[in-house]
Amino acid sequence: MSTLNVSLGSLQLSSPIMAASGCYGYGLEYADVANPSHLGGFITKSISPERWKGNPPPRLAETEFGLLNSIGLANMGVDAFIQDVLPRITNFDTKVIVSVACKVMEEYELVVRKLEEVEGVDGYELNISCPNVKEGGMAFSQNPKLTEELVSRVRAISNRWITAKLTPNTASIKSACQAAEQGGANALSLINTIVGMAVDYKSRRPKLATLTGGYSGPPIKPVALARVWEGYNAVDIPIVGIGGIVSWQDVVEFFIVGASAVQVGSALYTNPGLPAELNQGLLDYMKSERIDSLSELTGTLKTDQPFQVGAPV
Amino acid sequence: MSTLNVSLGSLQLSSPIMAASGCYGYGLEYADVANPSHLGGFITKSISPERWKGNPPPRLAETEFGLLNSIGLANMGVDAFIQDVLPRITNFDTKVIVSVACKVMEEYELVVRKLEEVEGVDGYELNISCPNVKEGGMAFSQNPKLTEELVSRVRAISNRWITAKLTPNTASIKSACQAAEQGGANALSLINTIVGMAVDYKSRRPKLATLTGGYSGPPIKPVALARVWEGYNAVDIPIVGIGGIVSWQDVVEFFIVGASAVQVGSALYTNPGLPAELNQGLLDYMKSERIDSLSELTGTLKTDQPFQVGAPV
Amino acid sequence: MRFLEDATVLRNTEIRPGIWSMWVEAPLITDISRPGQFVHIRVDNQYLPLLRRPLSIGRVHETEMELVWRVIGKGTAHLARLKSGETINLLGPTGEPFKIDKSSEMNLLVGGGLGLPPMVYLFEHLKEAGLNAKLLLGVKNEGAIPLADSDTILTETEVIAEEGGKFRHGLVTEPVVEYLEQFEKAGISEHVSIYICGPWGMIAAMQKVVPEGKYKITQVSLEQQMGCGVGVCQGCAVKADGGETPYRLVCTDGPVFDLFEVEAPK
Amino acid sequence: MRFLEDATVLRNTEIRPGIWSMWVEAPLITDISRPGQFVHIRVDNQYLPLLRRPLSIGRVHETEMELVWRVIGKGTAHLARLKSGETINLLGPTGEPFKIDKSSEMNLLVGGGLGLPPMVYLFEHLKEAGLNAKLLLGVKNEGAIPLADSDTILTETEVIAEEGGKFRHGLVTEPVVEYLEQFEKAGISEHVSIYICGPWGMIAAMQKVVPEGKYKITQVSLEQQMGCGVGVCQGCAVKADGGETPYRLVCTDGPVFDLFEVEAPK
Ligand SMILES: Cc1cc2nc3c(=O)[nH]c(=O)nc-3n(C[C@H](O)[C@H](O)[C@H](O)COP(=O)(O)OP(=O)(O)OC[C@H]3O[C@@H](n4cnc5c(N)ncnc54)[C@H](O)[C@@H]3O)c2cc1C
Ligand SMILES: Cc1cc2nc3c(=O)[nH]c(=O)nc-3n(C[C@H](O)[C@H](O)[C@H](O)COP(=O)(O)OP(=O)(O)OC[C@H]3O[C@@H](n4cnc5c(N)ncnc54)[C@H](O)[C@@H]3O)c2cc1C
Ligand SMILES: Cc1cc2nc3c(=O)[nH]c(=O)nc-3n(C[C@H](O)[C@H](O)[C@H](O)COP(=O)(O)O)c2cc1C
Ligand SMILES: Cc1cc2nc3c(=O)[nH]c(=O)nc-3n(C[C@H](O)[C@H](O)[C@H](O)COP(=O)(O)O)c2cc1C
Ligand code: FES
Ligand code: FES
Repeated sequence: MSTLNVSLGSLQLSSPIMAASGCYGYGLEYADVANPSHLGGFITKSISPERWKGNPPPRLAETEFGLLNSIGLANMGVDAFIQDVLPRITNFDTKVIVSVACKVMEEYELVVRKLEEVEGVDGYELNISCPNVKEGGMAFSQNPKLTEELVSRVRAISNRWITAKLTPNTASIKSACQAAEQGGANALSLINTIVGMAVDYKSRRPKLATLTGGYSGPPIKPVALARVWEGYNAVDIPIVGIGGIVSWQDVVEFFIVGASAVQVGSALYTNPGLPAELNQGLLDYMKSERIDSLSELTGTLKTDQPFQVGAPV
Repeated sequence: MSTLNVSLGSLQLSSPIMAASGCYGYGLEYADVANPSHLGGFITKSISPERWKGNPPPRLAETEFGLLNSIGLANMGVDAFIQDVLPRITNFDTKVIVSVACKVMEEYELVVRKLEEVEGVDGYELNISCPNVKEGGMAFSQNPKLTEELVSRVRAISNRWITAKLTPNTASIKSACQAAEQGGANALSLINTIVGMAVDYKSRRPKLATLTGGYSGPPIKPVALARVWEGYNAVDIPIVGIGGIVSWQDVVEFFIVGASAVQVGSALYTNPGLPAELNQGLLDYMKSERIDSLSELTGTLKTDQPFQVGAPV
Repeated sequence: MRFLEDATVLRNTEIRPGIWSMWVEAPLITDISRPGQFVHIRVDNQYLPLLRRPLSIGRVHETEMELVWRVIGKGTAHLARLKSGETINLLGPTGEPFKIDKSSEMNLLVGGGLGLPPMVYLFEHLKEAGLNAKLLLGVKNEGAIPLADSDTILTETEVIAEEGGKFRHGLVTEPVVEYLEQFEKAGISEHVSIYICGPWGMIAAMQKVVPEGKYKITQVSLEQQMGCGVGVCQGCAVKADGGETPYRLVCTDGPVFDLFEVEAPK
Repeated sequence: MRFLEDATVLRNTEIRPGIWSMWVEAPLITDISRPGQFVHIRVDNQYLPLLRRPLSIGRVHETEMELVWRVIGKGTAHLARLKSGETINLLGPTGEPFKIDKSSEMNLLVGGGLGLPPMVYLFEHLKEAGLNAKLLLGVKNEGAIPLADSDTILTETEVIAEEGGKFRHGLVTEPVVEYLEQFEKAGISEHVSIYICGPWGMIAAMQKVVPEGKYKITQVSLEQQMGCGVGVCQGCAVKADGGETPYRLVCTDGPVFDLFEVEAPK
């Protein structure tokens, strides 16, 4: 009997499909059009110590095949989340992973401490791909030392499941992966968006008010697959693959290069029913391939090549 | 009167459109189907001290919207280039820029010394985005110190025009840009390919024998635009924009974010006549916008925002 | 309450050069939709273009809904290729509808170009409820009127064309000013409601000619690049007062805002 | 010498389930093309798919050329949608043709599945030159024969089907072995030329049953993922002896190689 159940260390999911942070809101918004139980879990919009207003508009620009965003982590803040949202989603038949994004380490601790006091949170995704104000806007995860320190400080205050979400905007993701593992992360989420930009050639204006933004959607899949493979070869904790997923075949590809679960992001905007479609596609595939559990697929890439750093152009 | 002439410091081009390294061979291959004079210049396939056999096949994988390659810098080597190719392309009405790619600094010097002895070379593109064997496969340009040293060592033996081609696979391209400028580069070529990967979900085999490869084509344009803008804000030397160009509008976008010329790459495989089409499109555009010289466009992005590091997700 | 509904295309016609009107059968959405709301349309099953496209709900007749759009780029061009009998996935109704006050003695509806469709919906809705309404439309020229010549509602629409032709020449704010003077003279200003949908230029002009605080309702419908359409992505922010931050979301706080809350982008 | 030529589609027919035959008018390319060469086809003007697709030149009649393909993915599906009168951009003729030796007393042509089209071109070419040739085709079943039932050449083709049916049952190497024995008995082996185009499995089998060095010509046509098609990108390398490195390019060194030079991928 094929089952969609997967486990990410201490976290058990009824489906390998999760919703990516920023692409499923706080869990309520899509509930009337798509049943959340099709998701193994969802990651909330990244939450900060207070309400953040986000960046000035325009914040979105569609490109030829993908999407650029510069939302600026606009969110309601941890208190509003605990009071107004959490009580309404705890009955959902899916895991609730709270994404946390802050500007300095102390704030991560503060947000997690508050969330530790309430029920209904199944784990945290530390969004350490966001700019770190103390380090002049470099992402935490671009610095392995900071990565390890941050993860271990959060680990010290929580026994819940923790995943660290890393940026692909680095030469090699290996050291950040190892630093997060070292710090005590239960899993890694790879990848966040890629720095990109779009301009309107007619008006000569940038399409995003902040000029650059995060690139997501189908065109980033090849980059994400490479990063997942790099991460898989660097650590022993499970990896959650993210980037450009729109089909069950994409999901299988992420598993083959080392993922133990995946997140769907931008595609949800277009197709909120995607998780259900992916589950069905995966089940059919597993039956025809006689696969009982998707964990049999993880890292099954047929190769004797080690991971290579850099593009061997 | 609108003119397509542009200047890249000491290098004068009759068109802003150049052919990117690896996408126009040694200049001879496309000559019978597309007149080289439509190009301001072309960059040869990267050339090394000896013939390099390249990576095992398969070396190419088409993705949903782009291309992955792991050619491994297969090329005929500098001696064969000087003997067999150069005499046959010097009469072309376009600039010949020789791309040089080596594994250690001494080899760059060696190749350039040999080329210094012959006529018909209008400049060099130092492909320092390729793996540096001494540094465990990290690209030279991922290390600003190596970048500066390499460029200045080549500068010391040549008065010809030199551009440094940098990899986008870094957290920030700024320091590499500044290092190349410091080392004496006349221009920068941004960007080389992005690390990517593809697998066949049916066979579970990697689509490239080397597993990862370089991602190119239209899906990388947003990443390239961001890197050109970053470079433009970091240095005073001209920037040659590269990445995903298929239309004259794309060219105008690259100029707006800071390019002074561009290179077309993968799209040439599909459309060897692209340079002529781009020239015509640009001329029509310049006439309708009353632009005399494309240099008027460079860096004209309408914004008061500084460059931001990292995706402000 | 929203639905993901596969609507059936009933007819799809180019009513002016580059302007299309499509009637679709969408019982779930039409049943609960209100003027000012929109649908978020999946134009392609291959995620090309990646995102849905928002279009205002135009006229609604029982289970049928009209969408009217100008072909701009990939998404709207895709829509123009749809044939009767094909289906298209709609997410809707999305957004907050126009506030309607039954005690309004007069409702002044001002559409600019492709801002007309929601105004037509509102107009028909008000008429059905037995309320007074005037429908003004500002366009560049006849070719930009988002109504077919055969549309009976065209006879009830006061068209003001920048290029004149057989219509009143000028900008739509001119008759607006005249009407506002009439209402003032008749002493009914505070019982008048004003609704606007059009480009930013028109909105800014309306902010100048309409005195703040004098009328019962002064609402405007805005556009912004959208991702999700349901408040998830935080992408469709505009600068607008009245929320907890300087930004509000077009897809859920709007698309309808108070005329004096909103600020034109620079 | 190569051309970039806009060819006009004359007819495009599905000759077997999923297998298409298209005749195009391409005077420049047909004028100089030779059996074994291919054309590199721009299937879409929007760079979607990004790359051209290589197809062997099938039959050539004056200015007309046949392309026969199986629909595999995006590119070949695009081609199947082309209608008569439409144009399509071809880069060609590309690649090295089969070596032909007029003194060959017998030419044995072995096609496997979609490897047949270049064999048909070669067969007609040899016949026109007054040379002896036998055309063998190995397929899974009747549905995989890349010829229409009405094709006269089908009557001259010895079809061997893995699933039998109305054809000889088995693998194409079996009659090959029989023929080679006949040639041996007739003492003409060294005046026989052998040409092969088919999947790697068939090529490997042929490498086993054909003794090296015994025949005049033993050539095989290979496929590899292509970028440029003209030797620019170095992308279409295969492992093959005879060059300056262990790799040779299918687009310019090939697609035709000596049977014993090439090595099947692992
Ligand atoms: C609430 C709302 C209601 C709308 N109602 C109508 C209507 O009834 N009739 C009509 O003709 N148009 C309407 N629009 C505008 C319409 O959505 C755009 O014209 C359309 O999305 C353009 O898509 P495209 O693919 O053709 O253009 P492209 O230029 O290819 O679009 C590129 C990107 O920009 C976005 N975009 C382009 N123009 C706009 C715009 N004005 N507003 C928001 N996003 C835009 C697209 O959604 C897409 O993501 C409405 C917009 C909103 C937000
Ligand atoms: C010299 C040469 C001659 C050929 N002649 C014929 C012919 O006459 N008839 C025929 O049916 N097929 C022929 N092929 C194979 C044909 O090119 C592929 O089937 C076709 O490219 C598949 O493209 P697609 O977009 O439909 O498939 P997709 O699966 O979408 O292709 C994805 C990518 O893989 C490449 N690819 C897939 N299969 C092959 C293959 N077998 N060889 C090379 N690249 C491949 C495509 O070009 C594309 O870049 C030939 C190949 C070569 C190299
Ligand atoms: C509009 C938008 C908002 C996002 N917000 C967040 C966020 O708050 N926190 C986060 O970790 N990732 C955020 N992301 C990144 C996604 O979670 C995901 O990593 C990325 O979009 C790649 O996946 P995709 O290609 O499937 O979209 C956001 C993405 C988009 C498009
Ligand atoms: C098959 C292939 C081979 C390439 N070889 C080289 C090379 O030898 N040297 C180099 O600097 N860049 C090489 N490149 C990178 C291109 O020059 C260019 O930077 C890249 O393809 C991005 O441009 P594009 O998106 O227009 O293709 C190669 C690219 C491709 C696709
Ligand atoms: S479109 Fe996503 S929040 Fe409005
Ligand atoms: S396809 Fe480019 S070298 Fe052969």
